[in-house]
Amino acid sequence: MSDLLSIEGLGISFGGLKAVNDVSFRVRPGEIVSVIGPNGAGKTTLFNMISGVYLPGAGRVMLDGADVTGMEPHLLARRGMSRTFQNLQIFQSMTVLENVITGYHLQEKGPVVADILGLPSSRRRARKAMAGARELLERVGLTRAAEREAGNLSYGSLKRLEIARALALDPKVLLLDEPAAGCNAVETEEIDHLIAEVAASGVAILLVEHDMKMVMRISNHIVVLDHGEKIAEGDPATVSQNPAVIAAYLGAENAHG
Amino acid sequence: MRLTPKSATLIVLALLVAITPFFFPSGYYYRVGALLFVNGIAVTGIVILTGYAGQISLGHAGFAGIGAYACALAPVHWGLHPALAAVLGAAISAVLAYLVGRPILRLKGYYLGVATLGFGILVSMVLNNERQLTRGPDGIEVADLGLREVLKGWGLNLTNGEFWYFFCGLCLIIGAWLALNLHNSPTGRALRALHGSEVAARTVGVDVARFKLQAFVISAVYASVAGSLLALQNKFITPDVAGFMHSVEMVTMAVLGGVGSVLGAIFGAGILTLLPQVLTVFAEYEQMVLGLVMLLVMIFLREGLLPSILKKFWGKDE
Amino acid sequence: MTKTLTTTALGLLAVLGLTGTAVADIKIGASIAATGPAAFLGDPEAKTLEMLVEELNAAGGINGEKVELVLYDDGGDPNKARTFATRLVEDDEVSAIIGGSTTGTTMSILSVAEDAEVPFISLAGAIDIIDPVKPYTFKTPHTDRMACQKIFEDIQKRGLTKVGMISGTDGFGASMQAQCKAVVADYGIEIVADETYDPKDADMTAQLTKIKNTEGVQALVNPGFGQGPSIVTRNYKQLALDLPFYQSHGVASDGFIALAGADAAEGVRLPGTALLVADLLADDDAQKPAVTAYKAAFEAKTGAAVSTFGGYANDAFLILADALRRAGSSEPAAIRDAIEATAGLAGTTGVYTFSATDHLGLDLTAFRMLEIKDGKWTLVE
Amino acid sequence: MSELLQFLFSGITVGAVYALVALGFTIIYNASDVVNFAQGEFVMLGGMITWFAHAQGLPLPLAALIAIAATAALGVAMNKLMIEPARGAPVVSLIIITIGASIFIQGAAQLVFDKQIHSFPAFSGDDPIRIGGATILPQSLWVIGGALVVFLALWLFFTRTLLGRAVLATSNNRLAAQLVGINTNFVMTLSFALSAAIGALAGVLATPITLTAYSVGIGFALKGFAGAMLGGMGNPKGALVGGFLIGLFEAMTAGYLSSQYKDAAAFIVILAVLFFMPQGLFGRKSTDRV
Repeated sequence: MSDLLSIEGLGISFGGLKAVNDVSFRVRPGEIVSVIGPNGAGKTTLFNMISGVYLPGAGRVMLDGADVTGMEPHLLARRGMSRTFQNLQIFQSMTVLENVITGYHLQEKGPVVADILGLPSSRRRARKAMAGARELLERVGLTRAAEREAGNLSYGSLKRLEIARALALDPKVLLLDEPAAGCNAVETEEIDHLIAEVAASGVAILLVEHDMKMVMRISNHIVVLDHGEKIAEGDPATVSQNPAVIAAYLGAENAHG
Repeated sequence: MRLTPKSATLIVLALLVAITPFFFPSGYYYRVGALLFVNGIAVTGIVILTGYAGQISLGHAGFAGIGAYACALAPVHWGLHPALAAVLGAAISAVLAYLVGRPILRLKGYYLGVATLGFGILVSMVLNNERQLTRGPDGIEVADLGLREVLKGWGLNLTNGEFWYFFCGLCLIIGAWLALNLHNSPTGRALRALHGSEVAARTVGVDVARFKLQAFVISAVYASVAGSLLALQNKFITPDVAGFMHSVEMVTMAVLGGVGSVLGAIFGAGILTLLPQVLTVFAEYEQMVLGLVMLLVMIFLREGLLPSILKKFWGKDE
Repeated sequence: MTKTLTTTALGLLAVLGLTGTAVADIKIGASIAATGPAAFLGDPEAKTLEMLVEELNAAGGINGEKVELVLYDDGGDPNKARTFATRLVEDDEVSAIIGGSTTGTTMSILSVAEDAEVPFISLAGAIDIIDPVKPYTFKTPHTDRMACQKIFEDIQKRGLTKVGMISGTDGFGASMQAQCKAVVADYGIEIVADETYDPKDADMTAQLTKIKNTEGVQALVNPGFGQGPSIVTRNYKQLALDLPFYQSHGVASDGFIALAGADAAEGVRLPGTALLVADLLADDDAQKPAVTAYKAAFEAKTGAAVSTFGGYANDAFLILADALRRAGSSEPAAIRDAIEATAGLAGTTGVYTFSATDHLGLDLTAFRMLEIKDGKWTLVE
Repeated sequence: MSELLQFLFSGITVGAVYALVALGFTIIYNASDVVNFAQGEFVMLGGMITWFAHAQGLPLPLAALIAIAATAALGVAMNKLMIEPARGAPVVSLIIITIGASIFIQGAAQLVFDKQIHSFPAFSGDDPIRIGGATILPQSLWVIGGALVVFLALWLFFTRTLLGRAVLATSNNRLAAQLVGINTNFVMTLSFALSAAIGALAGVLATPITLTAYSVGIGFALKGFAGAMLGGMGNPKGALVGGFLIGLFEAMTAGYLSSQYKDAAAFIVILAVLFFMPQGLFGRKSTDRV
């Protein structure tokens, strides 16, 4: 089976309202799949279900052939799923470097007693994680900010920091929720390259993004949501011609055509 | 070489313990110093729970009560050496914290507050009501630690006040050292991460429930040790040690000084230990002034006294 | 960082130092629960001591030396009490200590005073304070065991054998509850119901209903202090319990009658001191002068009614002043010896005669069984 | 049977006091997300000021009115001087601020008044009313009635008046409320005044039963807090039910199990409820917004 991530009939309701209904699609290694749709279409809710933040009301999430539906996020992380957030979830009072080191949590964690006593084994684990984190900061261009408190960074830098932290897990599947939102053109392009590079290394990438140019440029496959339902699916060219998609976007808002 | 916060903290504490006695006009200051150090140990535990992991406890005095009464009861009932009794108290506190923490740490904010509050009240109620065991609200004598006599045998002749000052000082330095080790360790980062964003911590693989529990257990051990030291030093203990006001006092000390850092919290413990002694000059205004100090610091120096002072002297960075 | 901390520490030390440097001829220390849950004990105690020192100095002091009172408010917290006791001994270098409004604070002060060999007169009830006798520790209130004995004596006289008890869970109530259970058998009496309440409770009808429905219960005893006993008394009337009802010396003040209501308190008996019935004392009563003098002075000074607790402080001070006069020195050891030699000293609580084996100096006769009639204290013959 | 009835009476009398305190907690929490641990001091002030004014010769109703008004004014001052400047502070800091306020008010009360225990006459006499072999004091009916009336008034206020809905809107989303033109500062001021007044009213109604002293506040605050949390913080219905439940648990435990552990029973029930319903009985469910 070559699908890394497979979503089968996923759905959830909040207070009787169907936020997401019967959505299915799959992501293969090295593939970039984008989920698009107007505001309130249920994209972030879908992400939250896949990443275990919400418990799905219906359907299954298959990760690398195993049913991981409703599994706790930290267990999904162990199985190679990693994500970023639409409204940043940065560890504000930690340094930039520490934020990324935390991404190595699964590799660096060890017996708490060793940590408290400051045993060499604990320091060795931490040192290894730090080395990896510095490399990642280099890769996203945040080396100079390494020792700064993360809360003081600009929005665009924080977006990149979140990606670096997500990459620290060395994921098989990476979920990116609007990675380019609030970034200028140069930053968007950098993120573009980064995503492509990561995908090229064999990671399956699921992307939610409002910047249509970016989506069209880097996606292999696009899933379109409207009012929680999947209304279209296909490669960028097909989807952009789809009348239902155009109608959904025109109906909801013109800005992102 | 640039001083890391860890070595800076330890140096400050070591100097404080070693140098200030030269300025003590009388033996009473050793007593106040020893109290300060005991409170410092308790608040270091609060730093781990609240400062690192961002969890609230309004019932930690319950663990102090367990540590204190272990020292009172175990030597009498099982003939345990008081030092071993303190260890036993810490172990019981840890086990209890584990059992209690598992269900209640799922709660957030004020709900966690009321749950921990309930736990603390239950402990203090048992200490008050089980007269046959604890001798009830009037309190119970605690055996002598006996270490002072051992030191005397080695030619180190300390008064009771001096002994407890230096002993508690040493314990505090060790406690601070452990907490600082934790801060920059993988576990410490996981705790601070779940404090910053629980959902993000989970997605990077942090088993949030487990780490919260670890922080709760560790901080319970700190509180228990502080309770033991208090009981051994006073040679007498009452259930007040487990009371709600003592829980509040612990949290207040830590937050007032700056719960984000070990030194800040110990600074807060110092202020609130010294304040009642200084405030005796205010006589009947004492309580009002105490309330006012708490209010003003929390409103105007939100991060706590020490971080605010440091910021003023060193500018924005560190 | 180091600099800031040391400066702060030194600054605080300076402030601490300032408070302890006043000079006086004779220094007397006190650690009292002037605030906190035991404030209604400590408040009159503190006021009494302040008043007496003022009076004494106005009258020329002791053997021509002025007396200075160093008074700390320990809030009823034993840990604070220990710190203040240390401060009194080490820093203020007092000649003697009065205080410990509660048994918990007393036990804390006790060990400091004994270690430092400074005479200490406690104002708390528990028998453990002076039994076994410790060389430097004395106390003025009756023990709670004596209160139980006095009550059971009276119940026995009435020919009753089965009592229900409802006690506060505070130190006072719990300790007296235990003492009562220890001595009850000596009087051929059985405790058939044993209930408790939290001192902050607002309603005790549930406990009293249980006692009411206990088979054979013939009398009710309520060890406790503070607001609890007043509420118990009101609930007793609400439930129309109609049993002989005994309160303890913990509520021996006019305030109790006012709070419980004269109606509800009618017929309540308790072991009290001469202080509450100053007007009813025979003219030849040994305590009469001490009682009337204290009552007049306290009520003139504070405008509040006297309470037994203020009386304990009064007696402690009288004993200490008397000992200082006889000792002719402010050396702690000399004062201790003089206190132990106190004989026939009439206070508000009783006539004190200490000895090497008795550091309470009172016997059961010092207690008087009082009964509330028409909102007033009367003596039971 | 009459025994059970007596326990019930005892439970709802005490429970009504807790419910009134819990309602006070709820109002402030709704407007500001602050759990005000000084809520108990409002109860104390209601009792103490009424006693004081009454002892100065004022008629009881006037004394009570003065007490409620003065306490409400204090509530407003608290909001302006402490809560507003501290907006956005973390939960622990807010807890300490309100506990600091509570200590300050106690300290002031013991200076202005005294440290003795006080009371004033019950409104409708002290003759117990007999029902089915059990008795209840007329003042208990005042307290129970007070709790129900306050709850009803709050319910009408929150559901039927524009102002009440503005308060609810502010609690749901402060920013959005501001955007639609609600004066959120006024809402906060109003909430503190209202909450303090309800606290004082509790003190006025309960003092003839519970007695009062400068230090009684913290006890009321803890029980009221527990009641509010049991019911689900922020929900007036929860506060009412939670308060009454805690009173009933205490009375039933004292009556049927052990009076020593009746407070324990209340807290064990709270722990159990929170275990299964982390938001209390009627609390709003919150989901992580990410």
